[in-house]
Amino acid sequence: MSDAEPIITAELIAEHGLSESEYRQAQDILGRDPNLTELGIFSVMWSEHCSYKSSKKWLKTLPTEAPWVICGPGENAGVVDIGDGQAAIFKMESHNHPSFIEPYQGAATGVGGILRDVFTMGARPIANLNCLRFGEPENSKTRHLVAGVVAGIGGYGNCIGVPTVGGECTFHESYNGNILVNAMTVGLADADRIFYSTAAGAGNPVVYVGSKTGRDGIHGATMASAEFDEAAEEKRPTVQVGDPFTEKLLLEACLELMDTDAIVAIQDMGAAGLTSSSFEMAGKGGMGVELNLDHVPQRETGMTPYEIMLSESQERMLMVLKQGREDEARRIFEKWELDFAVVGHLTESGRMVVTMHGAVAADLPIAPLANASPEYDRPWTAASTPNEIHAADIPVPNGTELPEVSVALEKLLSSPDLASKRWVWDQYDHLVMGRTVQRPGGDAAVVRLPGTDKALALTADCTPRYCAAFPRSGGAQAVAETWRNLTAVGARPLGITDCMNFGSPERPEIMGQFVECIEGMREACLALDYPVVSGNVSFYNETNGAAIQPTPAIGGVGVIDSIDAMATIALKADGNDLVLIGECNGHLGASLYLREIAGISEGAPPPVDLEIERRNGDFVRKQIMEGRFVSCHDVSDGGLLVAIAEMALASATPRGTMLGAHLHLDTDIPLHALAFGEDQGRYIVEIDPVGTEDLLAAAAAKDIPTRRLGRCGSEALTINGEQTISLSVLRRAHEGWLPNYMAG
Amino acid sequence: MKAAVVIFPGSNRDVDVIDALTAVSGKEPLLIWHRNTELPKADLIVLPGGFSYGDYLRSGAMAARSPILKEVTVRAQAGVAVLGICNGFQILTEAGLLPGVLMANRDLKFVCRNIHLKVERTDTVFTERYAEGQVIRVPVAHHDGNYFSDSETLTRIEGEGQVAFRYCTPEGHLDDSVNPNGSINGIAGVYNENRNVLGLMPHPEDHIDESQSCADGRPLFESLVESLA
Amino acid sequence: MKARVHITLKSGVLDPQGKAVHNALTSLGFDGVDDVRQGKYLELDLVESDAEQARAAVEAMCTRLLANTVIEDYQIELEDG
Amino acid sequence: MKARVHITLKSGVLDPQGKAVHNALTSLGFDGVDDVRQGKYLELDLVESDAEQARAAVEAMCTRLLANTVIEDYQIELEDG
Ligand SMILES: Nc1ncnc2c1ncn2[C@@H]1O[C@H](COP(=O)(O)OP(=O)(O)O)[C@@H](O)[C@H]1O
Ligand SMILES: [Mg+2]
Repeated sequence: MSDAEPIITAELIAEHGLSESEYRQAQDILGRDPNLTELGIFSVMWSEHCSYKSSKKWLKTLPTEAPWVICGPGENAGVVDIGDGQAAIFKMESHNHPSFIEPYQGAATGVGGILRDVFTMGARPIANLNCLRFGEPENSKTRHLVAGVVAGIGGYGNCIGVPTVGGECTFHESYNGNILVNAMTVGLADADRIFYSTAAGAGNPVVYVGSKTGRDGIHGATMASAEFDEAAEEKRPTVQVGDPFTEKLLLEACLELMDTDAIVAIQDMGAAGLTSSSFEMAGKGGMGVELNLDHVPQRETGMTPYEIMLSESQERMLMVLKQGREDEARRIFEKWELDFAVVGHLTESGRMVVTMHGAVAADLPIAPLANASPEYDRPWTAASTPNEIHAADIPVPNGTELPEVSVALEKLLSSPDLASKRWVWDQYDHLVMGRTVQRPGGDAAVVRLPGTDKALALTADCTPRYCAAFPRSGGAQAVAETWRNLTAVGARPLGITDCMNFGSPERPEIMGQFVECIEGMREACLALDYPVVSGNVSFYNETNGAAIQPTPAIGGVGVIDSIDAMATIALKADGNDLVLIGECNGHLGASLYLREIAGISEGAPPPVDLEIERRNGDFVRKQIMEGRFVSCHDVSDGGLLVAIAEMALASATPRGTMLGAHLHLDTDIPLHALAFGEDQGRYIVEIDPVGTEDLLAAAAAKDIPTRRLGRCGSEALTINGEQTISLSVLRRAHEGWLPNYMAG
Repeated sequence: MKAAVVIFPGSNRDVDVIDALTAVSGKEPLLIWHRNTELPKADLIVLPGGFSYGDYLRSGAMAARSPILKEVTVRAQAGVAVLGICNGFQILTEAGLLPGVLMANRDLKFVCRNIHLKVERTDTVFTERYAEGQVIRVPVAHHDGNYFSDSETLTRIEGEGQVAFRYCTPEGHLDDSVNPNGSINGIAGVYNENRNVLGLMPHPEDHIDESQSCADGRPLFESLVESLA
Repeated sequence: MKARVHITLKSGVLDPQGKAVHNALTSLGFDGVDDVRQGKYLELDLVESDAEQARAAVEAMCTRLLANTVIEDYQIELEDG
Repeated sequence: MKARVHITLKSGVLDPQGKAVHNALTSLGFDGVDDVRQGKYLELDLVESDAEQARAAVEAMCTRLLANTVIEDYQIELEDG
């Protein structure tokens, strides 16, 4: 030990985020007081971010199995079988706090981290997605944060050459001091060549590859588990700088080594760096490790064991190799100009023994830290049932209904949440690799699988205002919406990854939001045969006691068996029929219409009937696979008329001509509720009129409600023959908001 | 046609151009690692898109000084066809094989979207399958595609017919509003004097078949296959 | 008055650009380089002619926009011009 | 020996970065700025201790790699360190 070894005071313990009882538990495990390095290790291993101590109990309730699931939660990413010997590997992760402090680098390193989670399992990343939440546009920080985050995500993904094909981007005041940056990566691997992180084989070398270790991000993991307050912003802890070029080399080198059989286990060094990667690998295999920190490649001089063990320097990996294969591996990493160092070996001891400069810097049992971290059953309160909003009580502002509908439509399409996010995805290379067959802007992105007619469909969604209004239906809705988006392009949904963004779990009402969102998700996953295969929890998203809206972001992955039978949202041809599949109840509670047009943020969110959801979706998917629809779009945010408008706007040719529709919206529910109600489980399809009767009959045979909406034609939307809404006006409104805002 | 694709650390549209060459010519191209100092015999040398060396310092700068570029230069001077796409174009200008430089886009943002190009001439090995004055639709995906040269050079390349492609409207008009990066005279691609070296920012290799929504990039590769067979 | 502003990464912060330039110099045969750090350089033409006022203004520009002090340091030089 | 290298755009070459910074400063309310030019700044740690030799080496680095002399100028300062 160095002479400067400080005394472990109560203050130091608190600074490390350990509670008194956790510290006592640590003393019990060691049978003595920890030294500083050991305290640091306990602190990061038992941080909320690494240990899931507040969420574990509830995460366990999520369904994680299906015949096609190869690997569920617990590994670096989830793995599903997509047929023909191939597997899709995917995960989503948050990088919220660093992105608020340094938007470009925070977002960039978020992308870097999730990419490593996926290629560490042997997959070549083939697509990225991202879920972004910003504060209200009027907030003085928002513009700068949007610009930095989007540039950072693009900067990393574009450079490494993985297409960023989808995501979401919305705004709400609850994110003013806590933006959300959730990044998702999807990779492709041979189903029988998946790499795991379970260490095995005493004597096998532990190998460090990638970039050198510096003093960056020390305590990143504890930062991600601490609330923000003004002081934290002042303190401005270190964030990491990403190096996508090195990550690209690391990716190629790892995949090259994975073509051999030299690897026993591999794990990226993410949060809590060398500590968590070594503890987790050893813990899973019940092994011990001897680490010699003198061999760790270091970027700076005079680093202490504490710093080396806790550094979160990016672009690094830890592997266990088979004995005798070191030279072969070294040659590959040297070819790619990366550091390669044998830093230790596995033992049978079950202990982590860390040495440096000939002295023992830490000596800890692995299992209690890795597998038996604290687990809390935090008190939680159930959400109160929100009031039902009746369409008739939401007055149409000026009495005369029709003009109001067109005014409202234009306003909705240019509202921050619904406005086109082209300004965002234009900055993402969404085409590199040459296999993007559906670009951003549709229901799900579609990426072809090389050498086949098959494709993966990918989407990411969440509707936080529903989750805030009633967490249980919000959680179910988020899952259902991704399932619906995959279905709408003709894909068979296979599974989800989640990124649970919430406030402080130490507050019962926040814990309640978490518990009930999970419950809704669980029900939806079960009903839709749509398991959770990976995920991430980000708590403490609050500033000065004000929490974000509960935001369980869901990333969904599905497979399309033949891209010839894929559907897109763009209207195709004059004279085709438009048909709604699913039921209209005109539900306006917690809708965008209510918030943006009536200025009311309340009411129960739309009910999610999972049986109906499944029935309608399975029906639509079958029709798409049989080639019956020429276009299809699910109905979500903004309701029916917004969805139709999106289909018309998507039909724009390079020369700017668009195809509209003649709509018949006559009904017993008030027009504004029919047009903008957000009832779930619905799809709009475009069909050649010769098939319409058959379609209606086939739906009726399954008790699926349908409604003829009208016919494609003209360059406008006309409603009930009385009112014409110019598509070019809508387009300007829809496309204009974000670029205008950013230019402001 | 035998093609060779040079791979630099950080190349990332190598896959795209390999797929395109394979699809159009029926033959897989040779892959050449940047450290090689020798190039096998080839009818076409391709420098693919990407971020060679991270594009740190300046895009293409470090790759332009790698050993393999000496060989590429010798071949280019001997008349072998050389195609640089995006980062490849940046490398060719940095290496002095093509005139001008590619600066940061006018609005300093990466831009990925479909654009239209006017094919300036169809009497080259790269473009003979296009029609005179044809407008094609292909994507761009770059941060540094803002073509610039001093006025003397500009006059020369315009006068010598070295401009290969220009950004235009779908109808073929030159217009600043459709120029994605601020390039001078809307220049999207240039030839060397002998027109055996072409550099362009857009990605014809990503529009090869209809599943990619458009196949306007295919004739470029067909031209090469036909004239270099 | 002219202000020259240097924005550099704090020591300890990874500098991928500098690292890459260093490697490139080495492979071009420039051996005698121990380290390279890359930063930004800005020249501002200011209306202000009082040095103290000018420094205060540029200081404010640095903290509010030009540098992110989480990872960057800045240094201001003034020059009559 | 330490070398400080400034790489700036030749006058007459458009500087979108500088312009963007200028606009951003203006929209933050910093009015008294007439012009902004942005360049690169490199710090090299050299083994060489002879100033003349060092300058020649850095000069060569600039022309061969660090600057693109079609659009950029460079300026070298040496400093014992
Ligand atoms: N941050 C983003 N990155 C990439 N694409 C985005 C982003 N935000 C939105 N998009 C794209 O915009 C389209 C509309 O998004 P959204 O309104 O969330 O769709 P939906 O309602 O169908 O879920 C989708 O294709 C989505 O992928
Ligand atoms: Mg959708």
